[in-house]
Amino acid sequence: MQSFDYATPKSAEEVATLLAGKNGEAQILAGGTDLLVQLREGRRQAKLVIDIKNIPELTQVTFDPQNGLRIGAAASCFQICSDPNVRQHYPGLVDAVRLIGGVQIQNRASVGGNLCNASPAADSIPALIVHEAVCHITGSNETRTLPVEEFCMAPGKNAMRPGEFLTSIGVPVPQGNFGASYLRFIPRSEMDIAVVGAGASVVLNAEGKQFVSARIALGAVAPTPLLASDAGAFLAGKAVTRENVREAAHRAQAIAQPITDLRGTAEHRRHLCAVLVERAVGKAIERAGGQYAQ
Amino acid sequence: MPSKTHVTATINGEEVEFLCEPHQSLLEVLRETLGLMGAKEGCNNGNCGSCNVILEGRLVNSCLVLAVEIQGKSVTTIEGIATPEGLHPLQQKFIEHAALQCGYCTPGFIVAAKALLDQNPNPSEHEVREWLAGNLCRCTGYDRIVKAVLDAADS
Amino acid sequence: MTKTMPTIFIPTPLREMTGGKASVVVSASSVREAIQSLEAEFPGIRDRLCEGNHIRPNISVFVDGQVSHLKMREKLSEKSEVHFVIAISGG
Amino acid sequence: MATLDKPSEYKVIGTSPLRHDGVDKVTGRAAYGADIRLPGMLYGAVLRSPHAHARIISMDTSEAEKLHGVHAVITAKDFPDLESRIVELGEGLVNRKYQSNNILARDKVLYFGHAVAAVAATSLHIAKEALDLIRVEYEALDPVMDVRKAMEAGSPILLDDLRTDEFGKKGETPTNIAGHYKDACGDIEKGFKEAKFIVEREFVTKMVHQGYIEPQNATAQYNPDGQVAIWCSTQGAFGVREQVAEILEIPISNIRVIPMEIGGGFGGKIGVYLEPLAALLSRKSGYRPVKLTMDRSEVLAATGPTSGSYIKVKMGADANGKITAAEALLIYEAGAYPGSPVGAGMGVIFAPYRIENGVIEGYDVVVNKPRTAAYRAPGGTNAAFAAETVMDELAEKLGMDPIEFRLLNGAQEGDRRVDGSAYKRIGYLETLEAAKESAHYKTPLSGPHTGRGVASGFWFNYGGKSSASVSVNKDGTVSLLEGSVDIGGTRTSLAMQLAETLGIPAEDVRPVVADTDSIGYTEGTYGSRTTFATGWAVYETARDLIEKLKERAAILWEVEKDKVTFESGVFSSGDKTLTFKELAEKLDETGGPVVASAAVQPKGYGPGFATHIVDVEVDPETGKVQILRYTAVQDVGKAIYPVYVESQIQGGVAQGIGWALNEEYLYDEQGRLLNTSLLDYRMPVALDLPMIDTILVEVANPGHPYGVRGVGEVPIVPPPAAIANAIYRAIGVRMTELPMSPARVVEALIHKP
Repeated sequence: MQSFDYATPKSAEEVATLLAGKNGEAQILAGGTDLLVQLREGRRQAKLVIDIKNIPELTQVTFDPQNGLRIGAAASCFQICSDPNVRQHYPGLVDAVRLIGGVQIQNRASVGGNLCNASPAADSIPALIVHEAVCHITGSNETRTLPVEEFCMAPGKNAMRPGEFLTSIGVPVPQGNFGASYLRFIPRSEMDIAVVGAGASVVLNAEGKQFVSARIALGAVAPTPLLASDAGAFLAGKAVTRENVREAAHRAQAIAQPITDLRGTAEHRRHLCAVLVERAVGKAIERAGGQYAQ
Repeated sequence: MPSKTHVTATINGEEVEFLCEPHQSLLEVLRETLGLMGAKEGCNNGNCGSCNVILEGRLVNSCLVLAVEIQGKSVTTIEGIATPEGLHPLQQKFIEHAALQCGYCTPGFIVAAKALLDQNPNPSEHEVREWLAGNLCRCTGYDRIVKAVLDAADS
Repeated sequence: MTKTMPTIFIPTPLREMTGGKASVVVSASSVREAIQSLEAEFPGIRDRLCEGNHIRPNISVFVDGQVSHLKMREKLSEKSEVHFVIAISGG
Repeated sequence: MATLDKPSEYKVIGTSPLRHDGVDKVTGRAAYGADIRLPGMLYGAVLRSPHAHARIISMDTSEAEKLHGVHAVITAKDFPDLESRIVELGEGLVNRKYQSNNILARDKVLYFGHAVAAVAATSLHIAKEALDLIRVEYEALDPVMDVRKAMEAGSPILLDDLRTDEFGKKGETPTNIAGHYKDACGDIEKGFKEAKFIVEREFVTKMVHQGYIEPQNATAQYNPDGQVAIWCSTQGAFGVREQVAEILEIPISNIRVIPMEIGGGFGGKIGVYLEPLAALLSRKSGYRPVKLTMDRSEVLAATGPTSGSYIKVKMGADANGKITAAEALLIYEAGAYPGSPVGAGMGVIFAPYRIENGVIEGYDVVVNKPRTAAYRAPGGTNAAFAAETVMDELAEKLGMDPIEFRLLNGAQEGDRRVDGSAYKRIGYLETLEAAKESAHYKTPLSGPHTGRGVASGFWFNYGGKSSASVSVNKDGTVSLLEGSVDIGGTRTSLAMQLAETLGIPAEDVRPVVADTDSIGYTEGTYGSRTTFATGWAVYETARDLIEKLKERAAILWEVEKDKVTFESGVFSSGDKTLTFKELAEKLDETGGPVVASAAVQPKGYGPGFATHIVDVEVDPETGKVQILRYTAVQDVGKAIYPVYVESQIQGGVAQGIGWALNEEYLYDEQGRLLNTSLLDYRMPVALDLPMIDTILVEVANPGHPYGVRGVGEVPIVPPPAAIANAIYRAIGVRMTELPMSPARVVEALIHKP
């Protein structure tokens, strides 16, 4: 691996100062499960590696019923999944975060890192999108907030400008008869990158028979994870039927632009889009206390 | 060239000091600097589990941890699993169940299994398989490894 | 001295030289003699089996179903069966 | 051949003592190749080709040599320029020139990852930095990635001097076809005329890797007197010695190879890659020791793998279910240099059956992929996938149970193979009977999209050269030196044969794997030969030792030696008796230490057969196949160390499942390997597999004193076919391409007739 300096700042301000001083040649280290591999393979360069795990506000997972969930950028998948509030309110996120790597990776990898790495196949991103999560970004002079679906720009490239870094991810408190889920398809049972990922969240009416609203997101079928707005919008106001969900799945499939690569073929990916969206929405409906009309 | 960093950590219950460069992985320092050869390199990118160690009570791939990150922390390697009285039950059961052939992945599996039993003393077969999915074995088909872990949990 | 009469199986690619015969009974008490007999009957066949005075390195000789380590020097008996096969390695 | 096969009388054989190296291996103390550290040691790294096919125009290493910390840089110019010659180098036959060029490319690079230069430096980081400073100018050539295209006239040629070999006859024009082979028996046309049902299908399989978890490594210490010591991870230390000697043109007596513990091989650690580089780097860097280790991407790109293939099979059966004709064409990828296991594939393809009219034709074809190495029953899995699928389809057309169909046509003692040779005592039918009677086969399978498949497999097994020596310790234990590297418990399976013969407990044997200067020549741990052949050496050693100890007892009792008998570990003469242990204590009174040794090259190795049963569930929407239940039945001859016999079978099955479902080399159009990590080269993980049940059938091999047959290889032969047949029963499509990945299953379902 290339040589670099290593810093362990104690505050977000310190991180901002270090980043500003390195003019794009610094990398933020949280779990390191992507960064260290990429540095080793020469896919990323660093003169300075900034370890943010010693900064409490960047490693905490907090929840309050008003403002919702705040996930520190460096909080590990394990930490997130063990949080009782996350388990209670954010089922789609739990589905996704549990899928990121094996136990060894879970204990290190952060959802913040998964997001910043901006892989089209990142498991947490479609789940965050359907949970309407936002990114809290800090630069040397200002902070800003961006919806997760606007954060990824291209494979490996996110919307942050030089000098900026992700501090936390905010997720609102779900309202009403809410259910969410994330599913992915991999050839093995574990230790794979998603061939296709699909997240879904639904809010059902009091009887659980009609969609109030829905969000559907896809992974690994385009240069960035996608929010399938049309598919979600289609369901709003519709009855909870298998036909409607299938139609939504086909609308989601229609926006996919999959490619053939070492992890899957374009044809298989397109096919899986519809299959996984239907299954993910079905699971979300079940979690929202609804069921398909017979 | 960056200067070497001084790191103090607890490894297998003993306080250890070493110098390393920031880019060195914990695996590299365990093996090359500290002479703890039990953790093995199988892939060097977190896909095989052969280099597993327990860091602050949590199972990690030591190839994906920088050595400088363990400052002030505690690490358990395969060399720290047995007690002065003898083998850990997992080690004993791995031998009894013939849960190894070439033995190269074995330290990683035993460390991983210990981390599992530390937090779930009575796992199901599915839980064992799921937990061990980050460890690759090419010799055994996992059958005997899973049985050894289940048996160790029972004893 | 009576000669023994072992059976030599002709490798398929060499049957063009034996008029399609798949096996031939020859008078020989060793593999070397068997090949000499074959050569006398089917000129040119020796070259396909041998390189100089040795069996070609990529050809294994089997006598009565067992690999021959002595190759040319292997003794043959009346009921011996000789096969020449392309050498195979295992994992 | 006499056999001592009286199972009830065995005291050690068939039991399960704890393996002798168990504690070392569960505590992290066992020393593998990469664990070696020598004073003043340098670290090496290898520069590899980014092209699949290119001419090397020039190389400039001067900048790398100037880098601080670099002690040596080598290229093919530092190697002797060897002439073509076929030699036996402990991994079957190879052309020494090709092997040299594979280790370090001379004029051309022939695959992505082909080594072109190597560096030794004071740290691995510096060595890798130096690689970036080596400038290589390439002229890129069109890569040839498919065997059928490689055979076409006008295809780019990989090796200018290659000519097709047809049983001793060389072709006259440059070609990519290294060998053309053919076996035939009976009258194939007549056979097909007699058939009521004929099935003909084409099959394609992809290159797969052995997947051992320990990457290749080698450490060499050259001395100014020309002596070189090499510590490495190898299946055969003597083979390494021969290969290094041949490639570097140094006498074998100058080389000592110390085999370290080995982290898996499966055939992939017979041929050398790093050892000659380490030796040369050590010599060139002022005789400092040099350690080279591969990373995983190097392992996948440049070592192993086994052949992808194209196979066509046509079989016919009459109305009664008797096979009347069988025809096969096998085309195997050799990789960059000749030497695919197509010959073995030809031998495996119809091996389980009585074929009266058969034709088997094979081609060994070079392509721009890594030079293939042996992989567990090399060539066998591809062949069985094709033939056993066709067998299943024939059984279906006949309306017969697939096991009954096989029982009707299964080969037994005296039956001739297509190549004309006759089987001795074999246990194929016994595996079918045991499969038919198994709890698995008798339990009905239900549920949507589930199916059960059956397939059989064969492997030749092997004997080869082995040595062993023993010395008796005063406390009655015996130290055993042997030359077979222990990959999966053979220290103990050998110690058990020694203990059985000497009538002592297995725990009283101290087995040690010795280096090339400490034990007689021993071939590598391959060909399922170690427990068989080295076991035989151990047995002979024990017999020799018993004779020597009888002499000692005779001296002690002051009787003639022929008055001393030995049985079950007890020496006796008249009413005097001494146990082995008691006699050992008295050796000093009778002339001092006693040692014995033996060297063997047994010929009576017996082939192994297996029949596997698998239940699968297919998700028809995603194409994913889940293995629900697996039972492997195998004729093992005699299971010396049954738990490890079972483990060999389970491991072979797991590799076969990986091959069946997900493992494959993925190349881009330029011939660059895409999946160079264990994330994307998808070997099975624990969660992918169920428990793998085994049924050991013991039909003693008449060619071994304890009835041993090889067991390690045949279990990888049936799985892809068994799984393909199960998938067919589950969803009604015949899968003819490996791996049967989810994408291929979905595609097959979409095109389902």
